[in-house]
Amino acid sequence: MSRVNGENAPPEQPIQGQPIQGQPTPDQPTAEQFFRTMVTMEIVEKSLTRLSQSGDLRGSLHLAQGQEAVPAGACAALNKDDYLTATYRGHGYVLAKGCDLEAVLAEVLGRSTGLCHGYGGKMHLFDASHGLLGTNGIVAGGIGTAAGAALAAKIDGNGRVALTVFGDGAINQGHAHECFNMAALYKLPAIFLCENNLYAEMTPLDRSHGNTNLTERIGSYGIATTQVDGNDPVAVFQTMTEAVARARKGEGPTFIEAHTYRTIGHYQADPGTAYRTQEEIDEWRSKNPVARYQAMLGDKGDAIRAEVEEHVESIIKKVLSSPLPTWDSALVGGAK
Amino acid sequence: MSRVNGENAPPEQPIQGQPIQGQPTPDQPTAEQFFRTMVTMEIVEKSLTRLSQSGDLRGSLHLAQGQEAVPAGACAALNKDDYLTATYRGHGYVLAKGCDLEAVLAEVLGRSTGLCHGYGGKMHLFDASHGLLGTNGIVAGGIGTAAGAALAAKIDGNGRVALTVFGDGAINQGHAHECFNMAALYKLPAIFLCENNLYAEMTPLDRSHGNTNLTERIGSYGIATTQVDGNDPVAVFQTMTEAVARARKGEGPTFIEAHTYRTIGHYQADPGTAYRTQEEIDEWRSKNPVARYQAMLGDKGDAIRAEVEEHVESIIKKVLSSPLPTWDSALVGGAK
Amino acid sequence: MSEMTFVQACNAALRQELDRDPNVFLMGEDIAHYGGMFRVTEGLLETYGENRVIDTPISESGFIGMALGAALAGKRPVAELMFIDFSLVAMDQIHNQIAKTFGMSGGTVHVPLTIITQGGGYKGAAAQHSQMLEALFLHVPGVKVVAPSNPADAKGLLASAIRDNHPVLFLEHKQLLPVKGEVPDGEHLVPLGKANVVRPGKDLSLFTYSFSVHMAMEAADLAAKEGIEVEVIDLRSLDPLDWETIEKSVKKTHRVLIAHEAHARCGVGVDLAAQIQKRLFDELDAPIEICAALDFPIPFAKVLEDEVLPTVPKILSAIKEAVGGRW
Amino acid sequence: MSEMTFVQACNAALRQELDRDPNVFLMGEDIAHYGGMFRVTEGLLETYGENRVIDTPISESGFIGMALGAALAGKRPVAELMFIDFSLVAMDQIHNQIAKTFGMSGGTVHVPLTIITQGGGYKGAAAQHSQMLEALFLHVPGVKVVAPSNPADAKGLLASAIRDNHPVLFLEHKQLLPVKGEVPDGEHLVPLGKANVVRPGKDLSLFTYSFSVHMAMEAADLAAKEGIEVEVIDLRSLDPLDWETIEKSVKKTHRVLIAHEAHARCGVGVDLAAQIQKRLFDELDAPIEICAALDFPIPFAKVLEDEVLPTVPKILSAIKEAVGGRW
Ligand SMILES: Cc1ncc(C[n+]2csc(CCOP(=O)(O)OP(=O)(O)O)c2C)c(N)n1
Ligand SMILES: Cc1ncc(C[n+]2csc(CCOP(=O)(O)OP(=O)(O)O)c2C)c(N)n1
Ligand SMILES: [Mg+2]
Ligand SMILES: [Mg+2]
Repeated sequence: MSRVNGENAPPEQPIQGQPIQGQPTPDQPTAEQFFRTMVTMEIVEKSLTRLSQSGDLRGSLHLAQGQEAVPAGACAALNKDDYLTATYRGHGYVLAKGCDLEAVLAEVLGRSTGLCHGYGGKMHLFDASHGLLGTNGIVAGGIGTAAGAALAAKIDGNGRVALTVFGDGAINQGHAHECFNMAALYKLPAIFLCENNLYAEMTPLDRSHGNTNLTERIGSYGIATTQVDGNDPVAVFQTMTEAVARARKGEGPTFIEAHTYRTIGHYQADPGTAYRTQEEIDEWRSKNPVARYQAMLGDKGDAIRAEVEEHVESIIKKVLSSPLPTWDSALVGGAK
Repeated sequence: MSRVNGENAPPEQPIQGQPIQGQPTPDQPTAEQFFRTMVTMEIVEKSLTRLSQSGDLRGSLHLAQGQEAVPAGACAALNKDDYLTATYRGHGYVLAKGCDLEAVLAEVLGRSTGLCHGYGGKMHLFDASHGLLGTNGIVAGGIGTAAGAALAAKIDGNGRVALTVFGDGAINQGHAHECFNMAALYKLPAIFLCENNLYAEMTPLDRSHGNTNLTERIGSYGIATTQVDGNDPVAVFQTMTEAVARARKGEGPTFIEAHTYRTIGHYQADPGTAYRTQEEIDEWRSKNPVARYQAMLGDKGDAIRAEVEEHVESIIKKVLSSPLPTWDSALVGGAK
Repeated sequence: MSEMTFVQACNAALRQELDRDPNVFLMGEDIAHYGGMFRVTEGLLETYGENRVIDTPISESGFIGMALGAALAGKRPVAELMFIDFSLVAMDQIHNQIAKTFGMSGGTVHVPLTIITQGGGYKGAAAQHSQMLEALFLHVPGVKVVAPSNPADAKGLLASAIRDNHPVLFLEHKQLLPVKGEVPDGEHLVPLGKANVVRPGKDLSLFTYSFSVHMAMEAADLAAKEGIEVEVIDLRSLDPLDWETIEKSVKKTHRVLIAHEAHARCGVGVDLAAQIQKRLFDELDAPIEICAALDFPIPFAKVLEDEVLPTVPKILSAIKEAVGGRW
Repeated sequence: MSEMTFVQACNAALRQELDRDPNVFLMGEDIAHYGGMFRVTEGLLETYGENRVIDTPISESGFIGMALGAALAGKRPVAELMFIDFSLVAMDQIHNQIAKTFGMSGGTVHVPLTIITQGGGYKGAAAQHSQMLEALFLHVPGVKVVAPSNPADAKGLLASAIRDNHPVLFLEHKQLLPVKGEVPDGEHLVPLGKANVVRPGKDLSLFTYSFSVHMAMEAADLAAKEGIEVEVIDLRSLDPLDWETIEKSVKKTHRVLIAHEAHARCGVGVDLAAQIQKRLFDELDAPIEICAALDFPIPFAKVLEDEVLPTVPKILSAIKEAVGGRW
């Protein structure tokens, strides 16, 4: 079964929370699941790049190539009604959380059939039916939202957890720290997932952090912490599963630092090479989780990729021919 | 020589940076110096309380009784041209930094002869000639200012340091964390002095901090940290002296956690008893540094207190008869 | 009807809504165990427990952001900002997150969230504790704003704010907190977007809100002694505005004064003035006057504060200016 | 004169001032090693070194606060906020600290500090990356605001901003950054508070600034084809305002339109309109029109963004509305 909604995974069926036998070398079905999720992200992102170049897609585009294992592993540990907030780079999370691929792409491409009817756009994806409480254009801006959803879950005792994902650079926003502290104080069922990809835009970790050991910093809040190979979806899944269990048991928040790397630039106009050595990029390219899983899966991998490619292509075609948004003046002043 | 400007200490003469032979039981001159500074604060605060009750003083009044040893010890380690930012509770720092007692009281009482000609008031004291870059009404609001002054000192290589003081509650403002990180990153000559008096307004530490070990939290930034008995001016002075030396040598910032207690309420309308036990208050009253030093000094202590009382009283009289401020419309729009 | 203070009326509204809807909960600094710096939440922890009345650290950006998340997760949070001046440390969460979520989501997501705060001067609280910042909330769309002038309206508007499906800023004034008035017992709601003609008059429409209503009434009394009949309109709600009442009054008096305590530039006064001259140009017999704070940080000393903030004499002068000359 | 882009003109101004005054230094995200997200600081690290061109973490509240401290310690910091939308995470430092220090200190302490930032829409950057928030800076007094529309003014105003002894917000527009124009070589200063009549006309005064100047000029050209002679005035400086130029124009045309991209309520349009009707009531032959963004978060899709933001056709309609009827 696909971890990303598509024709193989009816949207009605929650795709999270399935038991996956995680292990360093995953068994065949697990590997296929993760690969399918990750390759969907990769293909979607490559399509978006093409659509950005052709002018079909407006505005800046922040891609996550090389980082696919984190959302794939992380969201697999969540239920459909668990909460999620992510960033401008969070398309992968949105897909892995189970949001409808067509609705996501329609939003990214500014169509009326989009998740937010074209009002939100790439950076502002909301889907309450999948617990998606927003991707965000403000660094660290969604951390409070997730902490608040976790607070609601705690008050209501409904066992839900809230995941928020952000980058290494977000650790330098004061807002994040206020939320870390409150999550620890209230023992919230919140999971703070930091994708440490070594750079915030074009600035490397050691030029923006006095102490580059982020886990040590956040651990000081009295939050459980753990580090994980962010290029290994199974490892991410296992780590997340433990964090989710801790949260559901009322034992409070977890901070997870996932080490990963974006093999492309910060956004579509950045080749990503001015501030990083080719060696570094190449080294991380060799750790690319999508390619690694495809190789691991052999022919089956190639087949899945071909299948997903076709699927995404067909959805994009559909989206490009779907209607442009219409202005709804009743929204002004919150009349609705 | 007085550590507080007054008739015994001509304002021209810097009163900071004097060598003080600090030791657990200080020698007589050292003890007298600290006592004079501390008792001045106490007497000034008691006078202000009286003036608040009589209606001569407007607005809220945040006093620091019981905490006098921190400013006394801390400012003694600074030079006149070192920088300082403090809080609404920072009158003691302003005095210990050497600002003119009359000008300070005139500001607090809203007179034209005040440091800011009556525009600033109690919470907003500025005195560039003593490196005082503002007391502040916003919790943690002055931390960036001090860090920025430290940055200026570092850029100019002039050997100055910047001290900023704030409470335990301020650790929960995101702004503080952004500054801690940048101070560590840039190795700024900044000293972050946290007066941990166990409460932020009426909320105790363990109801607002996930981890009540503040030093551990800030240490995670890669900042040198140290804890000190905030009721012992000599200990504070020694700790500060080390921090100042570190800063002047270019070795970066220090976080100092001074353990202390305000034996009065959060502000004039708070008796301070609703949220604290009488035992706790009594225990800390017994550690009051002003009383302890007065006892240590015996007759000499009584004499100093009497002298300071008379001095403060005379200044207040003078201030109360000095002119009210005049509106200067040329200030509007920053025309000046 | 019972006589109670503005604070007690707010407290009554909170109880009313906490009783009514189990999803309503409160958060803020010193609001639970201490009962609130201004006693608005007194006794609520005892009645409703720690899950519904929550003390927060001094982390406005954090807890206001959390209120958003809780609202999106189905709750109706009421977050107290002790002073509106402190909204500035939470401004990204308010302007970029809370205010925009409904619009960014294309109307698919609602944010039923109330921010209670207080502002205002005349108490020597100086530049960082005396501001009226409602204009900032009006400029960035997405948060409704109400600013009642009396206990009954406080109860009714706060309850309506909590029931609204959009974010609402409920703005108290520190001078109003101890003011007493008659307040309806039992369920009491004042709809958002309804102004109140608190003094009828034929010579001038004086639009105002919050504490300034009281100064305006004093000034109107003084003007009446000189034969000027001022109609004083308590706007109560700044977003949405009650255009029906505003237009009706201007069509009657043909002269307008707006009095408020916030700074003048890009404030509510210029906002209303520009809209009125556009809608009712031909009805106006004279320029619209605005009596607002000078554009200068609010000073500490009383003599200086009175130079910057509106006062009864200043409003009276503005009344005379507005009715004098031209028609 | 040399032809250069807006960005290059800003860069030239920074070089001019870095050369002139050793106390000038720059700080911001990705401004040093990378040369700035929009290339405004390109090459400056190489020329002036790490002590004068400083990369910061993503800590706007922190580094804007540090700019204040550095200014108080004798420097002239220029801090870049990558997008004006991010000013909201630093709003306490801007409004409560930077803007108030001069006033709170009774004029004893100056804050020579410049914030460079860019805003604006029409690029599909959506609600959190398209705002024009200058009105927030005007409402809370203490920060001057300039918003140039062309490279020459950018160079001259940025240099003046840096030399000013008070905080100045220098607002670029993302649509203007690549725009080219002739820029004076050598020292070039445009004083703060001077507007510019960029198109003379007798039928209507159209006040505008920043990128909207270009849309206003297009609309004015179209209006001219229908026989309406619009005088377009580029305000350039929003605080201080150039009342001499504003009044002169209104006295000539007797009709006013203000066009800007920011939201309408409590924006610069209503501010100017209210002040103009007060100062020049008898000169006005018709209501003052305002063409501004709808009060709704800026949507992503182009068709929706064009509904919310001003466009040339909308400005043209407003021109016709302003000159039609009544006198
Ligand atoms: C408050 C704020 N400041 C600055 C930016 C501009 N910005 C967008 S992404 C980014 C870098 C974030 O780095 P990191 O958190 O490491 O996440 P990554 O992009 O590497 O995934 C910056 C500075 C922003 N969006 N919000
Ligand atoms: C941003 C902000 N939030 C809230 C307040 C209200 N307030 C004033 S003092 C204070 C408590 C501060 O506690 P702490 O930092 O421990 O310092 P202390 O007063 O104990 O010296 C609070 C919450 C404020 N001034 N600023
Ligand atoms: Mg990163
Ligand atoms: Mg404290």
